Amino acid sequence: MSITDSFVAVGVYAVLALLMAITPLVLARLVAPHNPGTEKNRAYECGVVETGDPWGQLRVQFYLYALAFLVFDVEALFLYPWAVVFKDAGLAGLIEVVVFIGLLVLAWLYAVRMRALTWE
Amino acid sequence: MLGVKAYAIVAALLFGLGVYGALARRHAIAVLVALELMLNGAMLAFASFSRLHPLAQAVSGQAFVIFIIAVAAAETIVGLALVLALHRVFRTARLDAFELLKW
Amino acid sequence: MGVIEGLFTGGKEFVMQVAAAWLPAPLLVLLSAALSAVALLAFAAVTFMYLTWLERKVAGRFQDRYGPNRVGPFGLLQPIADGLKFVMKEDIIPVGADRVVHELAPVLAVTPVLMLFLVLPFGRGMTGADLNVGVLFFLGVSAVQSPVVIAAGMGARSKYSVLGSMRAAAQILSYEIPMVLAVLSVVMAAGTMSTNSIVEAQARDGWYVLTPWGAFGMLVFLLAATAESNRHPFDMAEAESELVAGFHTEYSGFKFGLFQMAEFLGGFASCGLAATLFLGGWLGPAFLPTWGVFMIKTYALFFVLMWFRATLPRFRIDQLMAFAWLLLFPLSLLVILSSALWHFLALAPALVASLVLLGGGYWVLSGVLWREFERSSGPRDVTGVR
Amino acid sequence: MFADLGFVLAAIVTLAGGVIAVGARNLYRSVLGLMLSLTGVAGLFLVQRAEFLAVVQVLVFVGGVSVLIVFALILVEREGAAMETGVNPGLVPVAAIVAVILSGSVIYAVVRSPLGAAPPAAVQSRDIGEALLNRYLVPFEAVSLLLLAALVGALLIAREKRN
Repeated sequence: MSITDSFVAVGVYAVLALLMAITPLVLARLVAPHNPGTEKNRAYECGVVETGDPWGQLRVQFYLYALAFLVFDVEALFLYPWAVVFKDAGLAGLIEVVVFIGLLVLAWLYAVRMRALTWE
Repeated sequence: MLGVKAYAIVAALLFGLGVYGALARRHAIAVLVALELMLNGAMLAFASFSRLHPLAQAVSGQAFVIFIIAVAAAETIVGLALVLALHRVFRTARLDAFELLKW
Repeated sequence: MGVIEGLFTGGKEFVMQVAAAWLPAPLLVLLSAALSAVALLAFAAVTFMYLTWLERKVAGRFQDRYGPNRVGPFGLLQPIADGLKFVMKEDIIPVGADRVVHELAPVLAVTPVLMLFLVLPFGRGMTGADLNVGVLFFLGVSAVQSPVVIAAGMGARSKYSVLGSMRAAAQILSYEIPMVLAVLSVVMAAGTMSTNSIVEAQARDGWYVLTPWGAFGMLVFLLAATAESNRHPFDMAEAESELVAGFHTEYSGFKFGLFQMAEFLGGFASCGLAATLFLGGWLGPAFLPTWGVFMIKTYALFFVLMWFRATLPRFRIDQLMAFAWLLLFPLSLLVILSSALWHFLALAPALVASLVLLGGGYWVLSGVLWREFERSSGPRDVTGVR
Repeated sequence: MFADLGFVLAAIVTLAGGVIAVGARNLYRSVLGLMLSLTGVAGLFLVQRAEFLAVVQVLVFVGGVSVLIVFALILVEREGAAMETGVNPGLVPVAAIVAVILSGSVIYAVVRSPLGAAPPAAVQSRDIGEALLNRYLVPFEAVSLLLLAALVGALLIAREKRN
């Protein structure tokens, strides 16, 4: 398989994988019994009648993790092209990247000091 | 292979959808969603037009897309943090509720 | 030897040659892609069925019991019975749930995991699509898990689901970073992102796990991959004692089956990538077919994951997050640095430098992590609800 | 031929996702539409053989940005019913006119322009790496600074003050 048709391979595979995921659900729809009832269809809450809105009263902690993820994910995406040319770029390239990473290590240290990355 | 024109048209349509959403939506987060659409329209345009460069290896278009991604990430992070801060003060994130400056 | 080695590649070639007489050229491209895809998907389905069986058998052995042994010899038909049961079970959508999202979430959970198999090099010339961004494709597709998990929680509208999905998503995000950075160290050494070329680079450099940075990198990668696929001891998402079943509490029948499939195959694919990146992929003794070598390595790694599950207690959510951000993340940065030094220094100083860097780093960081654990020890409210 | 087919499919996904993102009343559905649209854009990158961009698009936008938005959404709207929010009716005509003018003028310019067919991108991640280390060195380091600033700023703004 030549490199030029890689997207064909990815596309065909994605469509077939989607089909494979949908098929058993369709099959189940045809075979499985279906008799809903008000009690049966309640959201599960250990047997008692559910109270309140399940929509989260969540803490800001989750947002902080996602935030840190995004920052370091973008960092990683900038490092990958460098990693491919790492051996040709030599020591100069390494120093440039160490500066890049160093600034983000500062960001990490700040986040740790602020206790943003540990559960409070 | 379809020319760059087709891709540019899709990029423009995506950008237009984003402009509409950013102006018309009522909720701050919906506006941010629309902003992401606009940025993606711009990214798509950069990537497509870079194919027109006479040098096949010309990298500027794709490098710009990567920088846009970084800026978009920073924009989302700070934008959403601002929404959270506003929510803490006004107890809502609906834009028509922020009318302190209307005096 | 040649016949067994070429069982799959030769088989595909044969079909293609037969088809070449019948079909126009553009359709041949499609046929080639479809053949690989069908083979990989069939492999994934069978793997899933027998991984569930194997997991239960192995866990049974660890806990001094038999595991499934009723359906067929050694319980070998158990997965088929399970599959039938999944299909026959009533599909319940709780009241007030977003029906569209509820139907969509299981499909979205399993499709990206199946996509992971596309870039694994199963043997010489047996990569589904040898993309030149192969490993990054793997990481990108596996990052899709976190929004999907959230969709599963949002589509169920139950407190356990929502809470479990938030936790799972935060956990997957946190462990994604060390995983991406650990893979980066291999990309630096191999100078390529194509999975197949990484294996070939190890034919030149030797297995990467034999270098200090490779050993630490593999450790970081495996731990992160375990957490990423929500497996024990990181299965906070479905800590049965507190969250019932996490984000898939409200999914019955084959929808639950699909989530299960995503979990097992995600772990398996990560083991496959670990074998590719650090254990030399399909490189092995000549008397074994290359795909056999790859399978042995992958199953050996998956056995380690089952071992974890059978022996280790579960983390608490705050410890879990501290583990990712205070230990694994900085350690993965040190792995990158050490991989760079490995290239620039001669063998002896490089060895000393990496051991000092990695060993010292591990010592300091685990001290920091331990202090955090001590600080937060004792009962505390970690539900994440205010 | 396959490129055209792939383009059409990916373009449909992109635009359909965009319409859902802008039009859905339920905010979570709107984010799901955004994810669909972003995946479609990744497909459009892939069809043009900008593989690195496609993968990065999925990794950062689908895997990161959309999750961030959902987390913020759940923090802001604490009741499921409150997720329903529409457009500001007073602004709809203005928004529509501005959007049509902006994207219409771009489309007009593109259609009238003499842009011809172009070969697919031949840029490898290797080329991008070299460009980042030489020609784009300053922006490259600036990105690091930008991310540092964004993280510090967002933490300061978003963190709840103790008691």
